[in-house]
Amino acid sequence: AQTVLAAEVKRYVVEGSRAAELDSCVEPTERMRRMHFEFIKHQRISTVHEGIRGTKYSLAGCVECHISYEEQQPQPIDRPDQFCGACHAYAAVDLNCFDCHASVPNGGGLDAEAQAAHRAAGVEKLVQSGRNGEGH
Amino acid sequence: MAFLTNFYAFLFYFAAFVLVAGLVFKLVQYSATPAPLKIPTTPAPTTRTGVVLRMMREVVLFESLFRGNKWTWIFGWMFHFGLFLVTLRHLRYFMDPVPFPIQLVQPFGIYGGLAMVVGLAGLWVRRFSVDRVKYITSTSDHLILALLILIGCSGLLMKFVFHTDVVEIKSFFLGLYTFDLKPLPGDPLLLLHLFLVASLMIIFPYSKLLHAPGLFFSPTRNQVDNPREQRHIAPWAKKLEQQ
Amino acid sequence: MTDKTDRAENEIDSGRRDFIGVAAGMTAAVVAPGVLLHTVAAAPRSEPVTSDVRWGLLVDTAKCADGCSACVEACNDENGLNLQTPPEGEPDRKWDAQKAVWIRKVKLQDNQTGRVTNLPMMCQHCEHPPCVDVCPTGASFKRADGIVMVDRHLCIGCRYCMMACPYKARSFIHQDTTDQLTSVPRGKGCVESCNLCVHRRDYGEASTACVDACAAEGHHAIVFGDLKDPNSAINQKLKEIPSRQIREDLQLNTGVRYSGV
Amino acid sequence: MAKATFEVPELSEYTEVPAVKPGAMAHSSTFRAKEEFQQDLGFPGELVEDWQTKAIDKMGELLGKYRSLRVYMDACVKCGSCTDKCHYFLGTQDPKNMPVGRQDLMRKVYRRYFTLAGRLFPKLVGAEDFTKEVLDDWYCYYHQCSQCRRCSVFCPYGIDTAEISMAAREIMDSIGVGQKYCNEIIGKVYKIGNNLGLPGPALIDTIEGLEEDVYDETGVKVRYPIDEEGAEILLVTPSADFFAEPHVDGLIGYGKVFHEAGISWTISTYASEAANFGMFIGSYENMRRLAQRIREAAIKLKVKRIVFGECGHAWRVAYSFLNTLAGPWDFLDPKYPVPQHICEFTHGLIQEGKLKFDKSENDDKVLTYHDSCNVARASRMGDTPGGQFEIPRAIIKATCNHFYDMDEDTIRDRTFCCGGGGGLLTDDLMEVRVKGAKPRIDALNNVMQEKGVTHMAAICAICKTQFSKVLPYYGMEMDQVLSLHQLVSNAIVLTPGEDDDEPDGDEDLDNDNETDEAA
Amino acid sequence: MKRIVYREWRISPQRYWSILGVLAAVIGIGALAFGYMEHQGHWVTGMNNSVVWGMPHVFAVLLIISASGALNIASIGTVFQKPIYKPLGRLSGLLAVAMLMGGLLVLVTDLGRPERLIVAMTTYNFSSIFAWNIFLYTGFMAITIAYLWTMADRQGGPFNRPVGILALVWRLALTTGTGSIFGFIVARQAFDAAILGPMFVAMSFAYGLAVFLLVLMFAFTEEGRPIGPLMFRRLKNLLALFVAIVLYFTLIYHLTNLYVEENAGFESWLLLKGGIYTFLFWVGWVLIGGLAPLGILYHPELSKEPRWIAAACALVIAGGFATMYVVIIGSQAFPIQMFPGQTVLESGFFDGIDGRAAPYWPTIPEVLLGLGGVGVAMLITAVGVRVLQFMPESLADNVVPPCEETLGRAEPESAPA
Ligand code: HEC
Ligand code: HEC
Ligand code: HEC
Ligand code: HEM
Ligand code: HEM
Ligand code: SF4
Ligand code: SF4
Ligand code: SF4
Ligand code: SF4
Ligand code: SF4
Ligand code: SF4
Repeated sequence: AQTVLAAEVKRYVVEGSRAAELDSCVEPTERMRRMHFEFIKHQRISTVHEGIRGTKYSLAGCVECHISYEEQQPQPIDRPDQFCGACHAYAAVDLNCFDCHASVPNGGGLDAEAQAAHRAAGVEKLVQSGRNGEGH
Repeated sequence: MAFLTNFYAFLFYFAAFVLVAGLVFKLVQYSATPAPLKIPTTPAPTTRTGVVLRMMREVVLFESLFRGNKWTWIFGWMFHFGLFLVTLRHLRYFMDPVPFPIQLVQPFGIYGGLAMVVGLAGLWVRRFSVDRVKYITSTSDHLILALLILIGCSGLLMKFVFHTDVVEIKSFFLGLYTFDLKPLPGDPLLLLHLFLVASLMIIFPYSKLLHAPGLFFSPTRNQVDNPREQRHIAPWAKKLEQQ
Repeated sequence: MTDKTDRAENEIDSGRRDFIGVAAGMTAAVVAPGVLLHTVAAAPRSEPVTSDVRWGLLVDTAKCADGCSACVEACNDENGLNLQTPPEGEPDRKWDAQKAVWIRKVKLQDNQTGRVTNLPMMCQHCEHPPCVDVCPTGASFKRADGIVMVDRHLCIGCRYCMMACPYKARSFIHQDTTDQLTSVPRGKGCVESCNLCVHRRDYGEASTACVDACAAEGHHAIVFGDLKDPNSAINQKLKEIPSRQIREDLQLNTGVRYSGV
Repeated sequence: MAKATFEVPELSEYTEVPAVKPGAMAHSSTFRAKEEFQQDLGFPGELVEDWQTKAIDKMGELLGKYRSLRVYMDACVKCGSCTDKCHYFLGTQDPKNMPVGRQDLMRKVYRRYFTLAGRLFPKLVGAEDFTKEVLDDWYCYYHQCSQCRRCSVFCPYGIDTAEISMAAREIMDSIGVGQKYCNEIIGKVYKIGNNLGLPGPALIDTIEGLEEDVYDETGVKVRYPIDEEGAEILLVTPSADFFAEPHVDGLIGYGKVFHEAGISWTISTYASEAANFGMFIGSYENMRRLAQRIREAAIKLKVKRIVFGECGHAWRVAYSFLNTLAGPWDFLDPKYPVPQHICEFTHGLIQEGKLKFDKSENDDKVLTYHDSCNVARASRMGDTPGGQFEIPRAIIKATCNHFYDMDEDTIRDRTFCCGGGGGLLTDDLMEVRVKGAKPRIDALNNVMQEKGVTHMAAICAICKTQFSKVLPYYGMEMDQVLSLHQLVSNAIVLTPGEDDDEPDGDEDLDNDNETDEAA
Repeated sequence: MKRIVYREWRISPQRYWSILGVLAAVIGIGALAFGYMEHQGHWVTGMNNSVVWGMPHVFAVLLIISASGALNIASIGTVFQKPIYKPLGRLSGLLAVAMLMGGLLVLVTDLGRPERLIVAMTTYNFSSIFAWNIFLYTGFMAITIAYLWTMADRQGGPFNRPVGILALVWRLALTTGTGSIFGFIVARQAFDAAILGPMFVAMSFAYGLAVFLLVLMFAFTEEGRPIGPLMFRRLKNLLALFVAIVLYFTLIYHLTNLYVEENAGFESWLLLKGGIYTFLFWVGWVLIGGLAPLGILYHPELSKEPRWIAAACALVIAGGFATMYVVIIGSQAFPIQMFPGQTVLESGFFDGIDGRAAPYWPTIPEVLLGLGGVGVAMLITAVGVRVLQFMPESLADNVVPPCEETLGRAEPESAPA
């Protein structure tokens, strides 16, 4: 069931995120709206069990691209006014991934992965993220 | 697309009107009809609170049905409880913001949906396999079961196989409140689901689905057993007295 | 909840960490340039891991220094365990028993000779891991390359694996987590343990955080490598010095070996 | 065994649910009321001309007057829970004797004329025109319902087929199709005062004879007063109690209880009938007219309390409707509920310790108890729900040593009807009555086999008559059914009055008739 | 033979609803405790990374093995064809289902991520005893319900014995399985013993029967149904037998442990130096749960008094609780021996420095959670006996089927009740 998103449909891509400047998600947008959770579910299995890090549906990748900034600070993506959070609040779907996953990009090591995803999606790497948590 | 959206918008306005007007009419009719005699099925509670409790047991647990037929009870209760959960889950399409309790029970709606379909299937099988029930079953009974099963199955397929855009659906329905037509996703399953739901709404006030409000008006269940203590007399019967 | 203040604090916190992070990074760059080189060269894995390799560690207790805990700190740092804070109002003693620990420093004394041994203990990456045997959902699993870890999307938090592990290698996360690292997601209600720095494996880095740290301290007490590759550093070392598995009697064929105990 | 023109069902250990056999009882229609009986009650004498329209109009009127009917026509979902609950279905296999089958006879007409779906798509929803065939079906099957309400216990909405068969009978009466048995009897009450048509003098005669019999037997002068003004209690009892066996033994028992209580009482020749067949034909007006007689008698005799004798549906009308139909009862003593059941009265005395029993008098019997349907499911005794089950059992246990209940699923509110209620106690419905009694007799037979039960006590005139008649068909004795107060009568230890010749035993009881108060 | 009449529990509504009210309150408090633990995380419990299973597991395991034991009564009736136990079969089945539900609920609510229960029910690791137990438990539930059906429904008669045998086998497997959850843990010395399986079976008989007896006596006295002295004697003898067997297994268990040299450390710790665990072992397990009830049950006079029998049952249950505490928690608290012949001087992780036990002190929420499970079990039982015909109308000696063992002997004191 593929349909094109009509213009009046409510959008969640947040101002100031990298996604806001691009035309398409890693898949056609209306497909993402319907299927994103399937994609990342498969991704997580192959990552955790098989060690595959380089595919485009990486959760860290989603966060990278969809994160928005306020005064240079990335805003947790599951917050009710942010990309994932807003839509999930609207649809009343529990989003507990970020109980464990970082809700702001902070993984230096994962930049490479993000790059791979971006390459696959045909986008340039625009955001530089700092690695937190070191040096305690 | 625009045609579909307009068609469904109209359909739902119409269905909602029929449902509400029909139900209001029936409720008014029921409450306007007097119950001239005390006919609770005894042993019955002797106080109002007792009656409320009895009614709750009937509505929530289907107590009488439990005593009557265990198999029907199991399937019937599964279906209704499932339906109830599904309804709660569906509320998220119609409210914004979604109240916290609904958010909480929302995921259970999926199990509700499964239970509902299994229950309905059980009830339907019984309509063929038990000769007594077969005898009393009319075409409309089959049709209603079919309708509900189809609604359930199309919903479950959307949930598990052919995902649809929930967010768009929600804005469509929220838009209906303010006569602000938002596009509806064109997924065939969704359109089927919605069409059947509209049909259900339309037939509700004209069919045996009236059992839901009916139960609350059933004198054998909602009367207090206190005829010796309190005189109970209907207006039309009072007129006889004045003759 | 106290969302607002929390977030404010976190911002300050993460700002501070940013700063420290950079500083630490610089120190690391100065101290151990070789380590970083590996990172730069790495590419993320795109093929499933295979059983052609089996990762393992060898601890030479003779080199492990009394009073040193660099490996523990490095692990904490690598995996964000140092971001754990006791829940409000929790007494320290209880927190000590409840906080997550992936690697710990143990100091032993022989009952007969009185000889003191120091060693780090972590998940032994058993070949026949009891934790995997008992896990009801299959969340505990052994990757093809020998790493035993928990798929925390499946883990229900029953803690049976912790019961079963003879090395007490696992920890349960007893409280909410915040500020996780992107590379190491972790959260309340699941079990975790040393995973041989699995993200490093998948990005093709040469060794683990603890090994690097020990080397950086100049002790070189731990060696990391492929147990199946006869030429790997670990195999060379295994040939060189006598070593054994802890609780060899259980025949778990651990991937972590010790010499000198 | 009694001779039968039909096949008497085999008794089985448990009543199994039979397969349906459509039309099995279609041949069994009760006799029509003749013109004269119809007119006594204000109904047309024969089928009126445009009966169809009239019937539909009447139906419309009733739908507007009775919420029960209105809701029950709509609410049934055909769940089937009631299908195996009616004793007539269990005994006859006729699916139109399944409660929902019976309701559907009316429901299909209702759907056709009163619902949108039925008007538009009659086939789809099983709607049908009100044709002569349908009317015949109505007459046949609405007179195979004893209005016992067993179906309503198990229906998830409490749909009470009794309400529907009452309404159907009223509609039929209104177009001139009445039942002979009921309508004739109601006429008798209007004319003579009771169902059996015993005129006042005959009644007085019988009662006097009774008094003598009791004196002869016990040596104690137990009084059976009639039409005594100023008595404390008016006893209203089914007229069968005045002479028929085993009913009359019950009446003897009431008298002994009153005697021991030391409370004055009386029977009225005017209201000499507890039964109210107006209920059976669903006619509020007739039911009211019959009930008013009791009010008039109570006023005339200046009594303070009203007590009803053993009769099932009579107790339903008395307990549930009397206040509505003939109230308010503000001229009676407010200390007592109006009316009281004789069992409540006796039980009260037992609890107060005012009655002495010699249980061994009943040692020749092993008892079980039949909960009469109208008492069990349509009324109450005492002040807690379920008193109607406990009080009679408590009386039996106080008067007998050997008592066993029948199978749990066939007693209390799940009790099976005797098969003769609701105006079916007529010989022209013998087949229905015998077959309909099967579930009850199965259960009785079961306790007879397992516990050695010999007798079954009942507190309903119809039950007692029905069983006396039907038991022989199943190879049992007609005298195996007893009045509850017969047991009381047997076991009670009477206190002799001053003018009795053989004072025996117990002097310690207070004989002062005026001061004693029983509650 | 006389037909046994089963009847719904018909105590007065006030009484019934107040019992339900109390149970609902207990369950409600348990639910609150669950919510609290869930929201806060397990740090609010006493459980930690050394003692990973705490109070909830003590409750849960006790409930589960009692469930299996409770069904024993039904088995004796049908499988071993002792007719005197037949009238008790239904109640025993109900109790088994109820306690199993209660126990499982506690286990589930204690999970770190209970919302993933569905994962546990759809993803299995078949080498895990725990996963097998999920099947064992659901199977037990299904079989017991089928068993109840064969006992209650007329058409079920012919299947009664086959299903009964299946239930018996399944039940033994279940208890053994529960025992094996511990028994297969090579890591912990206390557990690594084959005898744990049969010992659990014996315990389940004793605790299950004790609970059964208490429930039976309570329900019967509440409604004034009679239990004859003969029946009492049979049941209390059975209980005494089971208690004795438990004691016997306890002895064997510790003797074998002492015999195996490497376990000597654990034994001397538990029997002498284990503090609370030593205390609970001697006072709870041995004295309260074993010797004291045996004393009562074999006492010529006391053992005829229902009150004393009830007291003995309560003691057995209390002792069972202590036993579970010792078995489950004691053996976790005892440090794992990783380095034989060495003493741990320092460790970052409670590795038993100088052989010290790991800390554990239960907190209120976990106890309440456990009690909630007991509440659930009792609630199911209470509702069950109220709405369905589980209990015989009377267990007076002249009603229950004669028992072949007492047939020969004259029974003068068993006059009709
Ligand atoms: C390359 C950057 C990029 C990555 C990586 C990315 N997205 Fe997107 N995503 C976008 C862009 C751009 C859009 C908006 C497209 C549009 O406006 O039609 C979008 C839109 C979406 C939408 C639709 C939102 C809306 O309001 O219609 C969803 C849902 C979504 N992304 C989820 C994800 C998920 C889940 C992932 C991780 C697997 C992910 N995205 C990764 C760039 C990205
Ligand atoms: C366009 C709105 C939208 C956006 C934006 C969005 N989601 Fe979703 N998401 C949904 C809806 C709607 C569902 C539920 C679909 C269903 O249940 O059928 C869902 C379901 C999910 C699920 C499955 C949850 C479950 O319990 O079944 C996950 C995981 C998920 N989303 C992750 C994300 C992440 C991560 C992001 C941000 C990167 C995101 N989503 C952004 C709308 C959105
Ligand atoms: C209890 C903690 C936890 C929760 C909750 C959780 N994850 Fe994960 N997730 C992890 C861990 C741990 C990894 C493994 C990371 C690694 O191996 O380096 C992971 C890895 C992943 C990966 C692969 C890594 C990446 O960044 O792409 C994906 C995709 C993923 N999870 C998706 C999800 C989604 C979707 C949800 C929510 C439905 C979720 N996770 C919830 C702990 C969690
Ligand atoms: C107060 C709310 C309700 C109560 C108490 C109630 C109760 C019942 C009961 C007791 C039955 C009979 C048992 C069975 O066959 O399942 C029944 C049947 C049924 N109910 Fe409901 N119900 C309610 C609401 C609804 C609603 C809202 C719907 C429809 C959307 C519905 C649809 C049905 C259907 C279709 C059947 C017939 C099933 C069959 O054909 O066998 N009910 N209901
Ligand atoms: C206008 C009203 C309705 C709308 C807009 C609607 C819409 C939907 C949608 C979008 C889904 C898919 C959910 C998902 O993908 O997560 C769904 C599922 C479902 N629907 Fe409906 N529906 C409506 C009414 C009903 C009614 C009245 C019933 C039952 C009688 C019903 C039964 C179901 C079931 C059983 C499911 C599958 C389980 C679930 O996801 O909840 N729906 N519905
Ligand atoms: S860093 Fe090396 S020397 Fe220091 S404790 Fe760890 S293993 Fe021992
Ligand atoms: S050391 Fe423990 S956690 Fe690690 S693999 Fe072995 S058993 Fe599992
Ligand atoms: S806690 Fe998690 S990993 Fe450990 S056994 Fe349970 S489910 Fe498996
Ligand atoms: S290998 Fe990595 S995870 Fe394991 S102990 Fe060392 S640093 Fe920690
Ligand atoms: S009221 Fe009695 S006789 Fe009439 S249908 Fe119902 S069960 Fe049958
Ligand atoms: S039980 Fe009630 S709803 Fe069900 S078929 Fe009978 S009358 Fe209809």
